[in-house]
Amino acid sequence: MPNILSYIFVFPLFIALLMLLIPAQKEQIFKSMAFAAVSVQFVLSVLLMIGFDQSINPNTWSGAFQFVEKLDWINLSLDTVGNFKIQYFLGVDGISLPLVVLSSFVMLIGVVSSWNIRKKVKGYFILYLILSSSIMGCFIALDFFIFYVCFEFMLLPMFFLIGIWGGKRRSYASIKFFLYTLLGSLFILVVMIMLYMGVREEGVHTFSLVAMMDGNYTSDSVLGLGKEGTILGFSARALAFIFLLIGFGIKLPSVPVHTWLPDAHVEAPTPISVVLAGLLLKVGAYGLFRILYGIFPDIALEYAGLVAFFGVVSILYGGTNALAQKDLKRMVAYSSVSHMGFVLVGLASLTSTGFSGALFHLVSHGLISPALFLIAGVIYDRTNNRTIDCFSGLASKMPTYTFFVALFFFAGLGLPGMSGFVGELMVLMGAFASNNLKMWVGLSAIIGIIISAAYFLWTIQRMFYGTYFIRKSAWESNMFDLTIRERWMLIPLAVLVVVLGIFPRLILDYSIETIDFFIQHLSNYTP
Amino acid sequence: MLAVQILIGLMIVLGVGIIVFSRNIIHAAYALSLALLGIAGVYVLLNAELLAVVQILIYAGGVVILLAFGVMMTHRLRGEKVLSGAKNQFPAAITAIAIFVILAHSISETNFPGNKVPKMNNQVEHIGVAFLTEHIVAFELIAFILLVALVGAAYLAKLAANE
Amino acid sequence: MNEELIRYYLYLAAFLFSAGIFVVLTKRNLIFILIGVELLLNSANVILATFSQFDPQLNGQIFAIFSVVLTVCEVSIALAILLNIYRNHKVSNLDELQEVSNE
Amino acid sequence: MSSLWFFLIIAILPLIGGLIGYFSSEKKTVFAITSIVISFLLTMLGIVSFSGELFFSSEWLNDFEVTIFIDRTSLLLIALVTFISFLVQVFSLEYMGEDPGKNRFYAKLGLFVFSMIGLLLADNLLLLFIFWELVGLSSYLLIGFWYKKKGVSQSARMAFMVNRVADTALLAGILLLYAQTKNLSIANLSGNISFLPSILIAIGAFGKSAQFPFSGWLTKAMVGPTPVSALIHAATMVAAGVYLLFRTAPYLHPHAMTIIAYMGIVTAFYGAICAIIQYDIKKILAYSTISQLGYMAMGVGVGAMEASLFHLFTHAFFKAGLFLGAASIMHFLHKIRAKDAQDLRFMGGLKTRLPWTYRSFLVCGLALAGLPFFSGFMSKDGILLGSWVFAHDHGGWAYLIPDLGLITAMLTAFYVGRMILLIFWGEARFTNGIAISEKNVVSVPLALLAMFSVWIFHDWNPMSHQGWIFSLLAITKSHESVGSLIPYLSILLAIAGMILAYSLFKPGTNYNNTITEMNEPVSKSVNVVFHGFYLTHLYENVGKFFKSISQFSILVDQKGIDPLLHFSAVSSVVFSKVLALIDRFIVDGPVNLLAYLSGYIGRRFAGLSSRDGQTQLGWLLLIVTLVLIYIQLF
Amino acid sequence: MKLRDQLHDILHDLSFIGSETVLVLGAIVLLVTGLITKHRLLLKLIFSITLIFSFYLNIQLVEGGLFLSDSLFMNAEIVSFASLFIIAGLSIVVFPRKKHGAEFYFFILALVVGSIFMMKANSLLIIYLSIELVSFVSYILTSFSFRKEGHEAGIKYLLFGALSSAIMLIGLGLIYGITQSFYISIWTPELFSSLLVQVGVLFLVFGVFFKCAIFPFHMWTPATYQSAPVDAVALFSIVPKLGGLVLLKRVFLNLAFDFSHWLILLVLFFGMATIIVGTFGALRQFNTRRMISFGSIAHSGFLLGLVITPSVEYKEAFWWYSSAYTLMNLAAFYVINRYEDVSIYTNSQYSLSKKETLMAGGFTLILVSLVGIPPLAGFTAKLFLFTSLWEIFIDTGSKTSLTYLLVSVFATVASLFFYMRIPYYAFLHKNNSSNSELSIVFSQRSKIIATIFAILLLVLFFTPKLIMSLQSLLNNVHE
Repeated sequence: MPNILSYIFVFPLFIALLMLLIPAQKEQIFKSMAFAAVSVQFVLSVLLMIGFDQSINPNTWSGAFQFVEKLDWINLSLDTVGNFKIQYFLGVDGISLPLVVLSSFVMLIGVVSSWNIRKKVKGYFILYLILSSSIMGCFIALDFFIFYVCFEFMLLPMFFLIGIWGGKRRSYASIKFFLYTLLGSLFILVVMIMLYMGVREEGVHTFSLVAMMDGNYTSDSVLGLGKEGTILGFSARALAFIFLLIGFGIKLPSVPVHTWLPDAHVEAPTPISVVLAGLLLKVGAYGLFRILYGIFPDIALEYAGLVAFFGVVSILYGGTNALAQKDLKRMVAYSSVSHMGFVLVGLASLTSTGFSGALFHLVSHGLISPALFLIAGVIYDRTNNRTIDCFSGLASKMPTYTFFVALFFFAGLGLPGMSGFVGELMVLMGAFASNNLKMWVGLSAIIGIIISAAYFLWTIQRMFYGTYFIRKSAWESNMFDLTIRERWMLIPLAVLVVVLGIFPRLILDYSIETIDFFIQHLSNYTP
Repeated sequence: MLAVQILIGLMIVLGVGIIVFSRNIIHAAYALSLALLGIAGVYVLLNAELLAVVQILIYAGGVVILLAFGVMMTHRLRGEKVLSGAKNQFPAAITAIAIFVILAHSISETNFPGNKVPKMNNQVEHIGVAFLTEHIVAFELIAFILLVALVGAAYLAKLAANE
Repeated sequence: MNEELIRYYLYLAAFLFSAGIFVVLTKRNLIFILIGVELLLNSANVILATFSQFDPQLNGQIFAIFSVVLTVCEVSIALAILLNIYRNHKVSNLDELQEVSNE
Repeated sequence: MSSLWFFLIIAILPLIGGLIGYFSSEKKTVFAITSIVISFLLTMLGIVSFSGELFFSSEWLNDFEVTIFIDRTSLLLIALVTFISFLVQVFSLEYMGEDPGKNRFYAKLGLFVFSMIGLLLADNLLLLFIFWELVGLSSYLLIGFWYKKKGVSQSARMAFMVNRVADTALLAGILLLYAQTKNLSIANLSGNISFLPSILIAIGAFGKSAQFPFSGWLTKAMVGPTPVSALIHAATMVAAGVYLLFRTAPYLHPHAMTIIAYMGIVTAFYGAICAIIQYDIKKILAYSTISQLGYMAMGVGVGAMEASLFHLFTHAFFKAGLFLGAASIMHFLHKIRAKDAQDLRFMGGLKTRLPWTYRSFLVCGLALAGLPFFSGFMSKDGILLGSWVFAHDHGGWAYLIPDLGLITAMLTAFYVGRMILLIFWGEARFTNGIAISEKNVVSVPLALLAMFSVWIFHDWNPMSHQGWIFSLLAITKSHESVGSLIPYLSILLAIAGMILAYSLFKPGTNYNNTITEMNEPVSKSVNVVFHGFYLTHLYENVGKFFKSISQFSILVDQKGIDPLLHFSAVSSVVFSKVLALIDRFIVDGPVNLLAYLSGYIGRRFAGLSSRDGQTQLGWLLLIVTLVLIYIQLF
Repeated sequence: MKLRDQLHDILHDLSFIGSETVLVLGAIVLLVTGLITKHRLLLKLIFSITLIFSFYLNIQLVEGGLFLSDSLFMNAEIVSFASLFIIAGLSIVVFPRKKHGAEFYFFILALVVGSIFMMKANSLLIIYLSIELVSFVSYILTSFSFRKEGHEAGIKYLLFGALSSAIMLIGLGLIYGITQSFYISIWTPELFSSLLVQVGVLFLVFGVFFKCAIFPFHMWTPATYQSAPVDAVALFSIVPKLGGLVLLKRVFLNLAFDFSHWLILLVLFFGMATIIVGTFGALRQFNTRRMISFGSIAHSGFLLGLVITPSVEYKEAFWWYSSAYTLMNLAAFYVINRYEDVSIYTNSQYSLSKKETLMAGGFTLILVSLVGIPPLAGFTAKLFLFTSLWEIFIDTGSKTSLTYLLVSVFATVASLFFYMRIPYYAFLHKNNSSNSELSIVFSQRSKIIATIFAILLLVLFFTPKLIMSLQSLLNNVHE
């Protein structure tokens, strides 16, 4: 199917445009349309997965991508400076493909969980579909400009989705979210411009990520490899690396720039939390993969310890914070911080295993954390309350719910046999085996496993075991077990979590060739 | 010659001095006309007769009368003096003196090129031709500006009268 | 006239300029401030006229004439606005005007 | 390949059986039992038909293979696991008969058996770790089976957390090993593992096998259903640590081995001491298990791996028998609504009420006590002999190991005697209720387990410390040359212990006196022992320490933290509170400060524009003047 | 040459200023028509026809003759900007205007003419006259509102203007004195070695700063923008500002200073100060117009960075930013106008308009574009700005331009704080006030126009060629 990526990218947007024309009263239509749009997206991405050739063993980055679509989008002639050229350049490789499929899947779950949105349905689903397109755009863009545009444009729908459909302190949360991420993306913007000015393809400045990763620097670029000269005491490349680290670190999020996340999560409506945790964080991580490590491998080698340090701090700090939380959703949010720390550690290891592990961990977390937020949403739907202390002994009243909670909590704490374990394991294997990291990285990161067990189990103990108790008797009538819809959201996630935990190569096989090439590419820069 | 120069200088300094130190607006307006006349004298000394004439006609005759009208229209003149208070005198004085010193310093530091051209007999004709040739655009432009100012002033005054 | 004398004219202009600034900054009455503005503009005209001596084209003088005309326009507009203000607020001081319109 | 499937079926059948039972509408247990029987029979078939070793590998992750290795040892242990769990499941038909969550129980048991078999099959340390964790999970689930009961979930969590800490160490050890050798297959291990991974692996084993100081969780785990305790916390799962040590011992760093030996004997002694004065029947058995596991670990540490494995094997039978016996007793007392179903002080005279239970309990107890003609004697002797050899080789402090071992043997005999006397002899100290007879589902498993605690099933020679299991494993090893006195010494000590117990607790003694004396401990030291050296409180004290440090921050917080003295989590909770404060003030601080500053500057500049026009002009001119001055000067 | 020949040549050359002539004549016709009839549509028609005809002549233009080319300067860029001004002027008709139509449009035309002359000026005299023309029109228009504070703003504006023009006039005099010529095209760097003439140039630059609202000559902006009629403000914020910047650009090109010359550094410093003052000043504003006015001050600062460049290379970026800025400001002020029609003046009042999602949504897009977030034209503009600054840094190694870049980036972040305030109130803020039943309804027409503006901003992002091709079209006509 030619241009399949474009279809994936544009289709939800197209449906969103169609929705604009439909009067706002017909709420059911919007739900069905959104569901259809995301389903089509999902089917297309599955087709993409089927059509993907796992065996391609690239020699350069330009050879690594499949389903490439390349058109000149903007080609301005700027007299003496040359051409200002932006390409419509899409493609997937082993790193982005799993994330593409993941995001279409999570978006689908998100639509289902949006089913009981009552307020301003039209606006909600239009924004949701725009969000879907822009997330997808981030994963498939091979032109930095398109990536950046999608990266930025996620903010607006997210801002409104949190700000209008969110909880009590929603406006605070949405603004905090917006400011933090905008700050981050401006750092990225600066580097983007530096790169654009420094990289040429066929004699023209280009935003092409592929050219950037292949290192086609012009001779006068300050970003060229091994350039002398410093800005503020750093070489230009190191500075760019740090800027990108901050930019994507905010999105990831990594301690100490994580504070937007708990607030945003707590105030966001359930489906948006699902998308936020499942996908938005992945976009930050994907940026680290594709841009930070793809373009600056030499600095990545140099600064591996720094990245690992932030990773370890995120793991431990996020974990201990999760332990102290009283709000279920907030706890899950902090656990996300902790989990994303593993991604940083995996990247910092600069080994094939570590990279695969980080990628796998992204996919796995992309399945587990939406489920955890759905779980928090279930109790919130019934009682408008998520405080852990308000509930006890729910297992006797809601056995199916408890089953899923236990399943996903154990997945979250990295129990073998579930996908969470594989990611953490591979990351740790990478960290221990890496030549670039000292042993303390692995030893400290592994403590995160203990902490995650502590907060998940403690939560189970407090909320689900013991004698049945709820804080307000008024909730009693709502304390029914999972509905059919809720079950059908959780079951696919549960199945995938278990299947991927047992057969991780279902994902890993797609990415291994790309990652091997990546590592081999990295090793060229070893001093 | 020197005496004339000194006289003119004194006129200006006196006029400006009154403006600066007086609180009475009417006095200031008269002092202004004094200073303007002095400046017209300077123009004569600088071989710019036409300018001097314009200065006297328009400024001394026009602007000052306009100002006087302004005073009369905006104040009840009968019986009381039209006084204006002053504020920020000290900082303003510092600023003014500083600017004077700086300008004077730059002037004294600069060497002025060229030679003085001899006085022209047909100055008015020359200027008239220049208006219509070299400065035709400016000439047209100022005509339009006059129109704009006229319409504007009239319209605003009319608005004021209507309300 | 020798070269040195030029400087004195320029000093005169500088004097007018500073005096104008002082007036503009200190006086409360709007008409008084306008008088200060006149001083400022005259100082510029003096400069133009001074330099005009060196110019066979007499451009400086021409410029000064234009400038004088513009000054008139400016004053007339200012007075029109002033009139408006006076009609509306019965004040002619800038301070009072600010107080009035802040209410 | 087909043989691989054969073993996979053995492993997965119990799980499938349990799950079918769980999802079937009528809560049937027959599936679970049937599947485990098939599994057992298949294993026996395997033992009979296989003689060599089997090795399978599969690429699980890219460039990373997981391997399965099957030899006689693993097959034998699988047979043990399936057999005992079969007996336990049968027993549970009665014991759990009226529980509404019966099918859930069987499903969890199925999960456990599956994981345990997986653990035994695994060769790759990582695969082993995976099942290791799953075993821990099923233990957690089963301990927390009666989740509504107070304190149960807490105990379950504590058990899991202690295990998790140790497991993490194990994982770290495995990963370090991988980083150093790029090999995780035990079968392919060679040479010495360096110290750090060795000790980390050992810590992992300590956690699972409840070695001091991780032993606290095992006593807590006793809140689970007693058949579960029999299967998991006595016979099989806790032995997994020993199994791991057995497998890896030849490659471990010598220092690590020495540490294992010392820790083992400390644990053994500790368990025995604590067991002496307990009243709770399950607690006694739990401490006794700890003590026996200490023996096993010590055995590995001193190099008598085979003896340890043998002890593991024999211990599984008699300890399962004891636990099931205890379960039977408790079930009985529960049925007749006695005051407390677990307290020795409210038992007595059960000999006649529960004859089959008594008989089996006696046999298993004597095996535990290490009297000749019972299995326990044979295997324990092997370990003691090994330790003697070890001490002989090392000299000095190493003699502490066999010495303490022998003392422990005496203590063991003493508490066994005490337990049996208090439970079965004398007169009943409970209010008599309806007489209930033992059912076959109870007595048959008990009898079977007791039967396997007799010497004859292990070796013809009652004094031998090498069962035919050794020949089955094709191991020949002998310590006969030295320390031949050891068996006799241990017999003597055991008998002495028994006599001591009889003299203190013989029927007709004033139980009340003894009991009261024990009930209100005369001295603090007794109390310490009674509470297992406060091991479970240790963590709480650590937490309190942290809490006192952070009192200040709590005061700041003004909210006051509930006295949530949960395990070591407390320290973390307090710590996290502090972190949360840091989060609010330090991390968010700059952002807020920035917002405030920008607001302040904004006010200033807005003020500049809204103030009076002439002042603004003044500012403007001031700036112009400054610029001019700048020009003049530079 | 004989006078007669000269006059003949001049007559011939008049086609050179055909478009301006048309504007002036149209203005006069409009004024006269206004005396006869108050028919709004007719007035708008004349206004539009004048502008369209002028536009036509503007792009049809041929190279100027000898005489005029002394006083006026012309290149493709200036023609493009003139077209932009004309278009901006033309778009004023979408603003509703009930009273004083004829005079108002007359002054608008005068403003456009003045700005075009300002850009084209080659002679110091024309610079002065055109700036004064623009200033006079602005003073008048500021008082043209029917609010009382308009007069105050007008008189203050006038005072600032008078002071600035006096300063500039002195500067012009000094320059004239040293160079002995009016024409900036003959400037050479050597002429500017002496101190006095440097002061002169500085004063000239200050005079232009006043028109562009650049620190420290920005102080008149908020009051003026707040009280002048919105349609006038929309034009104030665009036409004179851009005209002044184009002029400034030419001045600096002719000066041909080295990039590290102190004057350039000083101007860049003022540019940064402008950005900072504009951004931080806006943070505390609760009146929407004042807020936007501070925002536009910051935008002047951004634009100034593109003007003061060592070479012509960055004119595309400047052109793009200007066009986008024009569109954004027109759009923003149009929407503000619509809101003010229903009495929303302060930011917090936007919470009253919860029902009008389309209008508020459109406004949000426009504001977001002003911040510079994709996918809106404002982002592309910022992108060009940052790119150019970076390129300058690479080319010259000037730390100042790097600082400028950083200041711009951070100001962009900070600008979010205030621009997003309106969407915050319009969408997120809970409306606690008692008059929540006050329902706001916008006419279909204003909704459509606002939507068109927002869509244009989107379209320009996706097809930035559009603006460039407009310019190249104009260029082609000339060549």
